[in-house]
Amino acid sequence: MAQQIRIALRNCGKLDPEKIEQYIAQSGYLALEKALFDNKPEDILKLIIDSGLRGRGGGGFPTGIKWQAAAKQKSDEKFVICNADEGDPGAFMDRAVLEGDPHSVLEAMTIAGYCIGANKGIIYIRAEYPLAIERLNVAIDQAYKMGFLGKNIMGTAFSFDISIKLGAGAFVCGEETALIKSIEGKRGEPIVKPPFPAEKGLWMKPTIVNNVETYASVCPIIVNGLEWFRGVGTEKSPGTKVFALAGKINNVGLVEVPMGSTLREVVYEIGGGIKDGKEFKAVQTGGPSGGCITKESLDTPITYENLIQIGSMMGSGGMIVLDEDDCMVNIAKFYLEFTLDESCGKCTPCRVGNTRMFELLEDITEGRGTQLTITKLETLANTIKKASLCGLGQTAPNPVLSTMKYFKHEYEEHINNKKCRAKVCRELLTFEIVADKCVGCSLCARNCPVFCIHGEPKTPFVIDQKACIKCGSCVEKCNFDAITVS
Amino acid sequence: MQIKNREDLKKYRESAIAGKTASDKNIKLLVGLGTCGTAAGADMVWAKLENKIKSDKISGVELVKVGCVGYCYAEPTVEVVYPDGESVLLGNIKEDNALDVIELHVKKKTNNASNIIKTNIASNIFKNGGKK
Amino acid sequence: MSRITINDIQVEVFKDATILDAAKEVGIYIPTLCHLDLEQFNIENKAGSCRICMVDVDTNGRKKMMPACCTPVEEGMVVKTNTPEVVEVRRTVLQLLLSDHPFECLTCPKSLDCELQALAKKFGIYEVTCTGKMSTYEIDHSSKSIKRDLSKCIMCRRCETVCTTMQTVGVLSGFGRGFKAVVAPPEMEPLTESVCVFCGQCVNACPTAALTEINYISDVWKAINNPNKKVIVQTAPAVRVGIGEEFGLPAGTEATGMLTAGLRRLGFDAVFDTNFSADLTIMEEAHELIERVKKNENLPILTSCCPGWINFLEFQFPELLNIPSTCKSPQQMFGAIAKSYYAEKIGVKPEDMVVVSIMPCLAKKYEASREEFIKDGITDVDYVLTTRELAQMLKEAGINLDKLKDEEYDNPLGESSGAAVIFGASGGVLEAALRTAYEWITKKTLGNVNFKDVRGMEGVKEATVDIDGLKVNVAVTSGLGNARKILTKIKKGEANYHAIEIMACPGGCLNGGGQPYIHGDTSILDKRLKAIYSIDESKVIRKSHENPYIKKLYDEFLIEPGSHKSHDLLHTQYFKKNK
Amino acid sequence: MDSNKTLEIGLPKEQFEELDRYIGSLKIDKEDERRTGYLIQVLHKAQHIFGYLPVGVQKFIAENVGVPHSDVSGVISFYNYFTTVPRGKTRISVCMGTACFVKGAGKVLSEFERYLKIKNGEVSEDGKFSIDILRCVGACGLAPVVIVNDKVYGNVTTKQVGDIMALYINEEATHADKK
Repeated sequence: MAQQIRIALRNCGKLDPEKIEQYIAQSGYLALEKALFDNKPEDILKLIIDSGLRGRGGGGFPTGIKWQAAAKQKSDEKFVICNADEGDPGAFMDRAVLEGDPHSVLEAMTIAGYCIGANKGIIYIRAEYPLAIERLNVAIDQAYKMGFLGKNIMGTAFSFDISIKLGAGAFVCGEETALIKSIEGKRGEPIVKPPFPAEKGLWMKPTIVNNVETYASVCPIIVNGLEWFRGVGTEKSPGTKVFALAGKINNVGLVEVPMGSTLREVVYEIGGGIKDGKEFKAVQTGGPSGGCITKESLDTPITYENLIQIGSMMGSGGMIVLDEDDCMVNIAKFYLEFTLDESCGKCTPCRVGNTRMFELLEDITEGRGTQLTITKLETLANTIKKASLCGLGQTAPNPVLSTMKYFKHEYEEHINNKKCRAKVCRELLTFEIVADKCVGCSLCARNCPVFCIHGEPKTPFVIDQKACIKCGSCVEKCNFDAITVS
Repeated sequence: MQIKNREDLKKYRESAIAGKTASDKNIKLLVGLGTCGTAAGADMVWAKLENKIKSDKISGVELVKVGCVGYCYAEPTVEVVYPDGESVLLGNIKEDNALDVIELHVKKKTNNASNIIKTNIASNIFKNGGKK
Repeated sequence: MSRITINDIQVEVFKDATILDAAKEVGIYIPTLCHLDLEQFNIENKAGSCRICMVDVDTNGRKKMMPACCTPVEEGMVVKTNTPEVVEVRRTVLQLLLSDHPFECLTCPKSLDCELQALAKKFGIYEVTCTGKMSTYEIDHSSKSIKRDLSKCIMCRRCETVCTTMQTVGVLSGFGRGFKAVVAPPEMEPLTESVCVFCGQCVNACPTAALTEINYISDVWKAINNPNKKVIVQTAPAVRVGIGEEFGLPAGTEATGMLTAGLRRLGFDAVFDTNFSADLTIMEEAHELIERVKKNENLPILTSCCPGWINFLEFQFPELLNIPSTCKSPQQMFGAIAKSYYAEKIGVKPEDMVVVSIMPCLAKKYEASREEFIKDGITDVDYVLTTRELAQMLKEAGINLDKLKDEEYDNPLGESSGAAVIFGASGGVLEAALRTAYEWITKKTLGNVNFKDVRGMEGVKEATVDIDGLKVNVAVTSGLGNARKILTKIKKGEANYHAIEIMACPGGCLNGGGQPYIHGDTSILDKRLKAIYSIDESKVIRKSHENPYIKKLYDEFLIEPGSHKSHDLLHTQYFKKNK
Repeated sequence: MDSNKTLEIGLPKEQFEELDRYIGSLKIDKEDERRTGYLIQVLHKAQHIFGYLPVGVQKFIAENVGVPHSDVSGVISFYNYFTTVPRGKTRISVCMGTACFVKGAGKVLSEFERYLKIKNGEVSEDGKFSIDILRCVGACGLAPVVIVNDKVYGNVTTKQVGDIMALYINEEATHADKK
């Protein structure tokens, strides 16, 4: 039976997040102690590089390398930013860490500051997370009072401050350059890299941006050593990853498993399988930037590289489990609509290209699709991936490409047969009354908003297909299961 | 207290661990009071447990507010940790069955109650339990 | 220096150069659209947002498509600008832009001057394969100066950069997001509700017709063809060095004579020169300067010829309203004199006279409509056309400006000195004022009339002029961003100047919002600048107070600078405008 | 403080004073290029005080933080959290995160829309109710999730929409009675 190993979530649900003494009793601030008293910044930096810790927020960039780039810069001021703008719909691991173990993030940020020579830390957090903000504030207060933050931390020469900045509802601010713009009080529009934030970041000063889960994984590495950390996970993706299991799965929730676990272990052994005995269809990972993983890939070990190879990505770790009732074209459309809503509108491919792609998907789900629609989708997707300015745009076509790759037959059914097998795409459905089952109660007719159901009482009713707007009210109202949808 | 040097930290840590050891002698009820838990009614559960412990003057029991444990489907959750280190995680504890926690898991140590969640978390992160 | 390879050609460029710079170095064309480099003014819009300049880049084995306009070179970089992949991406990007752009080329004011249209032509796009919903917005023609048609906006953000970074006016900003994102004044309100000063630099920067001037051509045609009206025209100094470009003449062609001839062909009853009233302005302003310096009060005196800058002052620095010269601008002085002195002379009622201005400027359109310049229902100036609109009119009338023989301005409002023509360049007004002030104060003839320290394109120029032992500190600034810096200094009492010339447009009127489009090629401005100073050099009379018709005007009508009548006709006041 | 401005837009003076005090407490140096860093938190505060961010409030903020009005307006229009029109007294927010979406949040939204006869993003004519959508509140275990004011409702079905609404309609009615 697969087991969870909890590194980032090690204290979540185990201690009172508002009591610093409980954190300290559980090896809290031991890593900071070790760093400040026993190590030079470069030692810690080397340890983080050698540990192979990679960014848990999406791309999987090696954390130590990022820190090193900032450490190398000569500057009177540097910044350590924690990205807590968990915008990926269906992911909530960062919230769990901040609500359950805020000190682990503060401690790691302070260590990061020590490593790169920064004295200022900023946590950029979604305004939608009031409880996390409250607990962070409590934790920051405690850390200042006890001397884990502020001037001359624990009597050493190192000083570090942390403050909180609230986001205001923009998914694109998860992109580091957009996040920096947002902290600067501007519109969160990404800027072209290079220069990278490690050279010119917040207020044009060297800056590192890591997400909550990454920071939450730092202290155990320092306490337990890199051998221990590398003992978990795979060679190229050491450690664990937290996944947020959601959708049509029995045990919805957060799980933290070693990298390299298979999807099957996560979904079936830990997640308890599909809800209501339905058939597994796919898992969507990486949110609007990712793609779907099918039955065939259930035994692929989950690593950054493997997921990219099968057309998805790790992302922040949202895993949405889909079953036979989900239409993959519709899912692709859902994600693209999300991207449309959240696109900053700065660059052409994302602003206009995604709109056009969405319209093409609408054509398919509403019965206007042709083979040309598919060709156009492919051309657009290609350009958007290559030419968009930031990660949001570059990955926006992924849900479409990935579903087109693995569920081509569903697209073709929509286009050629004008059918949606999951019965989701309304315009493609036909509502019919089964004469044998209909008792002629007229309830459906009375509830039909367009009055397209006709019949004599106590005889079977009939739906006028031409007038039907496929709203489904009749199905919901019928007490005799007499209306079929196909 | 303000920690001014390593010695201070050492002392503080020792006292924190001592405090923990002392409280570990109690039966601890860890109530998941994250956003999900609260939305599912964990605050009511907390209140109910607190009242019961007070009114019945149950000693050796300690309520602890914790963050999200991750078993969202079974929110609200209460984890019962016994002095011997053993624990059970209880799911779907609502206002109406909150007192079962006291009856079935504090006063007694029932291992087959319907709301026990089978957890699968390796107990100690310091062990090498990972895959290669 | 970094060495890189572009399309197999080795090139060595400075470390901070972009791929685009490097490509230019070796004559490789990479299309751009959002990129705008106003090198002279240190302003660059390199948002990298349009994605038309994408190129294949291989940096030590890492391959990626990058925008050439804003990707710095890196040693050993291998760049390909024309692979089938690159071309495909660019074509698709262009298709996408076109799919959200109205197909009005035939009737669009920017037709043949539109950078998007030019690219479509260059890429041979004869069919839009990509279609879908389009952005439609109400056209904002609330102001007298600038028309905003957001359905033609391609989100290059050039206007935002010039408005916010260069001019620090801060009217235009990104608004909304995603497909609905636009560049607009706060809350998408009309320009007249904003702090827009109508400098028109945004119009110059716009690659399409999202920002254009409010066009008065048909009104002017109507006036010219009205037999009951005496229609006269004045031409601003900078127009004569710009208009030739519209007719294929090389930049920097001095076209005064052709311009005069062309205007006469259009049917104006008299063709006059704003340079005349520029000389008049100097008479009044030099007088004011001397008065203030003598009394040592209300200093520094600020020039007031530029309505864009005056608007800026009224919005942004209301506490400094008392220091600009009270002189009306040459345009308004011209109108005031034309409808009094001249009208009287030729026996036409002011209400039967129509004054048309040809200006390099959009703020002039607004200025002409200011309440202070309307007395008893009579406006100093009735219609203001830009250099571009005039070119349009001439073309419409089939007049090939470049083929016309030079003609002279009419009198009495057509004669001018060299001091007047330099009003068209940043520093000119101050230089002209100094020429006159010097002689008035010292009662001596100025030997060298050239004050070269105040010439040129730099944003802030300073000089100290010794006028018979009186050390006069002057400064010249152009571009409102630079003006803001100087004004802030004045506000804080940190400035020690006697006189400052301020022009809203960087470089002065020759780069005005109504001049022919330069599409980012600032070398054109240098050529216009050269032409202006060469006109000055070629003039026999180079000081305003030596203009015989000006002398006559004072003798016959105004009496003397600063007289009661002067004040009545030639001076004005300023008002605080609410932000 | 410019009291004309408050009168002009008909918002309570006390609210402006509160905002003024808050901005004052930040000790913003208007010549510091980093002053913009305060903008978003000031907007959060202002929206908390006024409930929305009308032009008068925007201009007040622009003046007091020392940034152009266009920046304030541009920022507000960029972030979903900010609104320039008043929302309903009772705000119904339907989570449209993926987990909620696949569990039928769309249908729940339609039901609210049908029930209140307003669309997503709109406010009812009497100003009492408004509907909007949220992108994941991180309570995916309870999907689909609906938040009414600050109360979170989990596992909401279309059938429960009426029940939830009844709670608030009654509440509105009792409030009205008391007045």
